[in-house]
Amino acid sequence: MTITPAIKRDYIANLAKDGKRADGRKFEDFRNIEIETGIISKAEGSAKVKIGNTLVIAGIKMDVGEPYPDSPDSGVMSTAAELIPMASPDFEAGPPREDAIELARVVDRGIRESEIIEVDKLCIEPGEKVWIIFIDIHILDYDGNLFDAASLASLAALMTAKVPAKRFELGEDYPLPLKEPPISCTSVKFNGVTIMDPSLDEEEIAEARLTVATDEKGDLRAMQKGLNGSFSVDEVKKIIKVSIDTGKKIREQLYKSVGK
Amino acid sequence: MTITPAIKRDYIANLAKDGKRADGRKFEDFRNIEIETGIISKAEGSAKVKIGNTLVIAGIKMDVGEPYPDSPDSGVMSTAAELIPMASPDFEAGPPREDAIELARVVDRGIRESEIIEVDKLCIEPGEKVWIIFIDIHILDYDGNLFDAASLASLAALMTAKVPAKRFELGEDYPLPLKEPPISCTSVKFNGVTIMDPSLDEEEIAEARLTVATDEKGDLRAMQKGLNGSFSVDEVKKIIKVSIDTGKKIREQLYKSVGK
Amino acid sequence: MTITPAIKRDYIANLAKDGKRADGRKFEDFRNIEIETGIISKAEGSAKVKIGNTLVIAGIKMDVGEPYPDSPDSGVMSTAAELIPMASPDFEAGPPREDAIELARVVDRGIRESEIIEVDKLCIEPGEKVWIIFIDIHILDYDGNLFDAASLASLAALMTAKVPAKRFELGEDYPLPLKEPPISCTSVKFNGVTIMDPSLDEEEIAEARLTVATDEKGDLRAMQKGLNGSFSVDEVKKIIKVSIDTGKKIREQLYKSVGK
Amino acid sequence: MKTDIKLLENGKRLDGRKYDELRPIKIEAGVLHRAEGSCYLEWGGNKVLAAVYGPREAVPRHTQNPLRAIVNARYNMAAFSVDDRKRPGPDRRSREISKVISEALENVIILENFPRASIDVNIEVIDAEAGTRCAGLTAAAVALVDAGIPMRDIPVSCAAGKIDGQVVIDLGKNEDNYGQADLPVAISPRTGEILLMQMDGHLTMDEFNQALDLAIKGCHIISDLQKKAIMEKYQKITEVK
Amino acid sequence: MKTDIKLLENGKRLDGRKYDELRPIKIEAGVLHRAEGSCYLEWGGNKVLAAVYGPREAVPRHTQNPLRAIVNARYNMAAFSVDDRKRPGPDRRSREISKVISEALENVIILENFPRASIDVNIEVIDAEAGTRCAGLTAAAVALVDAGIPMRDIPVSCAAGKIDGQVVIDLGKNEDNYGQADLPVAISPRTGEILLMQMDGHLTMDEFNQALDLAIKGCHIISDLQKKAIMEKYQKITEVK
Amino acid sequence: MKTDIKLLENGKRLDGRKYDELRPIKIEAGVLHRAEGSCYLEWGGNKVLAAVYGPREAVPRHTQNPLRAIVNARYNMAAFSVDDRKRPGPDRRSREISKVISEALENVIILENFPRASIDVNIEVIDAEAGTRCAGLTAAAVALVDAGIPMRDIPVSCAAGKIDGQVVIDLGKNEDNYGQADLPVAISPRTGEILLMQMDGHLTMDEFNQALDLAIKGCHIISDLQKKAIMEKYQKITEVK
Repeated sequence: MTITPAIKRDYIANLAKDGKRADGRKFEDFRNIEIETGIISKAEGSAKVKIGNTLVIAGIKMDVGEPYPDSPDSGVMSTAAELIPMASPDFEAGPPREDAIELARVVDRGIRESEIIEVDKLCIEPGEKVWIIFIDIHILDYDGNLFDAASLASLAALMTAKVPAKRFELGEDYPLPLKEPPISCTSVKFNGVTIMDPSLDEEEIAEARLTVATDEKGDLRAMQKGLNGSFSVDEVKKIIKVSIDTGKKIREQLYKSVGK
Repeated sequence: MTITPAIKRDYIANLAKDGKRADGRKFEDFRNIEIETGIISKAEGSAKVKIGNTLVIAGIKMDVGEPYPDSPDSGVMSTAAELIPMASPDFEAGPPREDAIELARVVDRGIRESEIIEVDKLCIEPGEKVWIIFIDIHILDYDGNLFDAASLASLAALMTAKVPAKRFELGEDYPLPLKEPPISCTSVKFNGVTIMDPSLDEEEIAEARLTVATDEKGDLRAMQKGLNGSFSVDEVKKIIKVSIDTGKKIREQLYKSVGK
Repeated sequence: MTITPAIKRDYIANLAKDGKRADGRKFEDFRNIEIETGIISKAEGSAKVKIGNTLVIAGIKMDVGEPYPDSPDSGVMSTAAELIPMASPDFEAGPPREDAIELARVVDRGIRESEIIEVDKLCIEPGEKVWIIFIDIHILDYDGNLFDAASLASLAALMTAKVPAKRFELGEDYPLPLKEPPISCTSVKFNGVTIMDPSLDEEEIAEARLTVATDEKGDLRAMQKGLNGSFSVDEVKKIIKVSIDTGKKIREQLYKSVGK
Repeated sequence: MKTDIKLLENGKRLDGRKYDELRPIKIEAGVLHRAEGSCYLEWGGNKVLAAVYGPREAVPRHTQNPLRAIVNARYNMAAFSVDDRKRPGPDRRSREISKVISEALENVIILENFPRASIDVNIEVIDAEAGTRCAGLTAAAVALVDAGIPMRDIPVSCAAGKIDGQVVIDLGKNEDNYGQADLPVAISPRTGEILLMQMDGHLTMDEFNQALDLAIKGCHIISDLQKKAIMEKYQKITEVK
Repeated sequence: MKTDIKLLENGKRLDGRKYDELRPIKIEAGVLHRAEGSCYLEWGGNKVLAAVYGPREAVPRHTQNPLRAIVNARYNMAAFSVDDRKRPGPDRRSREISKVISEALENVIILENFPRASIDVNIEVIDAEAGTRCAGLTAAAVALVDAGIPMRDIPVSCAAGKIDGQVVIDLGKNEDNYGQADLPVAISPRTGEILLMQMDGHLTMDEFNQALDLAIKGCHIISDLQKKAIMEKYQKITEVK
Repeated sequence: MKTDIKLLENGKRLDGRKYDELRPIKIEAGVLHRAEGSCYLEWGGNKVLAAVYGPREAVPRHTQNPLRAIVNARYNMAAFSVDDRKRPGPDRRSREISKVISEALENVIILENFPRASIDVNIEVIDAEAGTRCAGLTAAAVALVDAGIPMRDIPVSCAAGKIDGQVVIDLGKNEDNYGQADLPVAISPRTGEILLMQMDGHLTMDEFNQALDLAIKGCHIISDLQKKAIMEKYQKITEVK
């Protein structure tokens, strides 16, 4: 149970009163984002995403396996996230804890429920053989806002992934069939202000968190509120609006970096 | 390691010297028993059993699966018991501990070894497909004598269970084929007296425990001695006799509550 | 984290200065070795090995199972070692710790990589059915040098094991097909001296450990250096030489005890 | 989510409900003997028990917060509560739900009163049919009141969603499986502040606004049922006295 | 239990024993170097080792009892001790057996002498053929004496059962698999008090009385073997001196 | 190890290397923000990150050594770093490698300076292609220097092996799979002392002597690359100032 030093809390809160953030950003600004793909030769797809100092790698592996009985014609996906001790002095080795589970589930639902992967095109033999997609997210350096970094890295890895048909003697490799991806933007609230893309210092004093995934048309595709603070309805709507706008910019950068 | 307050021990022991129990029962009396069946719509069979304030729910789920190689024509059963933290301030979440394991194994053996379930009638395709029966016992409120409550709830759930043949496209649902069930009665010993159906307070000062399951004819079908105290041969025989008599009354109530 | 009493360290180190060991052995001497085979009736092969007071039992069980996809014509082997609390006041029950894992892996590699078991002769039906060999090592009494005791017990158990073809209705039982086994010899270093076959007292003050497995021709078949001390190149070469010589003697005893 | 099934016919839902109609809800406080507070709740086909222990010393000790209490909600589905038997023990889904419910409850409990303590909230789903997290949180809130835990407000939860292009309240089982969006929400009814919010599926901004309105409307209706259940428990106690 | 197999022929059992005849038993005390007390026991086809450590400080600390010692018996079957290899590590069966053996041993050990301590009793079954819990408890008792643990009595265990309608002592493997009842018992031989008792199968009251008599009779025979083994160990030590 | 594949042709290896030629190696120090010291290393097709935290109080407390620090190296392969996805979490192989790397690092770190502390070294293999333990240890050593941990020397690791009857340095992937022997070694370059050594396969004494010479020669070459990487990091810092 870490207790954030009162002095840090006061410093950041005082800055916020004047509309400022410790690293000079405006409330609705993201930090600099870097996206690099194709970095793991063994993976079917991979991406490294930096948001400020936060560094995340996502790797896609594919295998041939059985479909679920209730969807015999669909490929299967599974998402795992590890908060490995490399990334932070506070992360411990061992089975994933609540934070890592929430992270993996939010990224997983963001991909699954928005149906980015066209799982119906990943059937090899109905009821018998389908493609299994493993999305593994490695947090390597933790400086806040893992939700957006992990989501973005997963998307970039998926968008550059090749189905390894050749390795399984199923014809030529081909790009993973994908639809247009929603972009996830996370805001936090403290002392009455809401800011986008929190740094670690800002996360540590955050009272409430809201992650909003929106698509190209500005529609909502997923949301997750976190922490024990609350939001008013107006705050939620304001955050959604900023998330739609920011999502557009990030989508452009994502498309550029994957060569679309 | 809980240490029972000496004052409670003395109070109960002194009462016992005068042939009395804290709740007014005689030594060989059970508390009031309530049996309610068909309480879980998702389960193939279910029952809620109250013995005094002890509350247990048992649910039966069935599935189609493979038989064991050494009994290719028989259905398979498995029993699990969870001492969930809801039931007592002393129960912890996590994998089952020795107490829960002993409880589940005693209930399981009571059903398995007395061959209540006619497993040979649960074969669908010899060596390939048989019915799998899961008995799950949830302890919801713990005020002593879990062995009898869990056993009785399991029996009532089994006796009202339907084989879900329709869901698996194997014809119409039909009642689970059962033989006559043995009834489990538990006694404990402290300060030289033996009492039936211990309350939690009595369990906490108990030195030895004996669970006896008997059938309609008054034959023995299962026994389990527990705790680090001892019984004389005469004490064992006396407990068996009372268990046969009490078992008859409980069997009547059980039959009535399941509509037989 | 056990701290060896300084007095024991000094005593053993002082003896070593004079070229002596606490039990009268020379630096390159093994303790007395006893090998007994066929001790477990339920096992396909078994052996009890004593090195001084260290006592190890190895048992071989075989089953029919699927081969690995990348070697469809080969039997499969797996090695497990348990440092059970029976053997030492310092061993705890529970999942294997680093020491047990290293022990099992070194024994496993010693058998696997030197290809003692002719796995290509253990295929029943290519790609479908092969023999699975389980080597289970039980440490019963721990007085130092588990690596060599475990390795020797495994070899003796393998060399007397029968493939249980009859139990699986696959014809008559026959001896497990084996090649010539390398013999493992372990040395440790402390205060500048290196000694063979350390007792527990010697292990507790050891700075570095080297296990060397050699074959009949005096070739190297496996090595494992352990502990946080270091060896010079010359020390390594000297240990190898002694291990080759000692290995020959142990091999003779092993062959005699398994009736070859 | 697939839409093979027609979920709306003449403006009526499969179970005959209108778009803004809740499933039947029944709440009873103080149903267990050992727990310090408890609640039994039926909501459509859902049956949920909640039990509260604490405040008591948090264990293991490294989880203690020297300035306030922590809330450990533990959401668990009984093995027999679903069509295909669930393996006993926590899975990733239940651990996520436990986390978001714990966070929502922490918002209203006066945590500062109990440094180093834990307040343990056990939620058992014994029969499940869509919306168990809303049911669980709603039951937990009543159990907390029953346990006498000091709170700023009694939180309450309800979901809205989208089926066949229509925004509706409180999805039933088929609506959850074959609908287009689900939006579970929990609020503090006194302030209207949002304590829990998750969303899956696809909603336009307009649809989201409608859905959020509906969910909050549902919360207020259920809030009255919570208070009624608590009153009934107190009345019983008073009568007994 | 199925009875496909004829277990009795002309009053003789499959292995030629009479109804009240034990399988051959061999007991040796003090067989291990590291353990503070140990015992090796063969009983028919069973081979069992028991080793005792303690009294020593109980860990983890929350298991300590400030008024007396606790007994941790750990019954374990080696992977290779049975026909089909057993996965290493404790399963539900071995944990239940560990519990009932611990409880039986606690009855006779003078626990009050060692507050906060644990006495750890490790039982390894290296070859198994029906009746391992009786063999394990009997070996553990000898190991406790060998370790010098103060006890009121040396507990001892034996089973009786029913095969082909006949009550017999000490079931062998086929008798256990295809018989009609099994009744393992442990007693304190000095007082005749029952320390462990379990029963599976089907016995009339008359049969139970016979079976209990037989099992107790067996206990007394084995008790003599235990004492002989302990004497032999002491004699060896005296001779060495 | 099987030799279905021709690994040597006209004295050249599959990837064109000579018998004593290393794969390309690239080392960068100080690549991570949070860690106290870090290193990124590419070695042939291997990509490895190492990060150091500490010295800090060792947890759990029973692992503390009152006289010196302990080193916890944790070698981990990412699920996507190998052809067939690896299940996340430690397996027996990674735990053994973690152990031998921890022991090698303990040799050179001035442990006596930090009683009761742990120095945690996290090694993540994100792309794997034979020789990851050598790559991991070599990267860890640079990360330790970057973290300012006082050391007697900078350890370094390299393997040699045998393919098609020829002793060669630094086995590549096919050479590792189809070769005849592998000998990973780590040394303290200042003294030449051997800190880590493992061997699998088949080597005559002569071949072993050659292989050990080659591996040590490789260590010295890589040691220079380590020092260069550290210098570059310091220069950058100096330039920034």
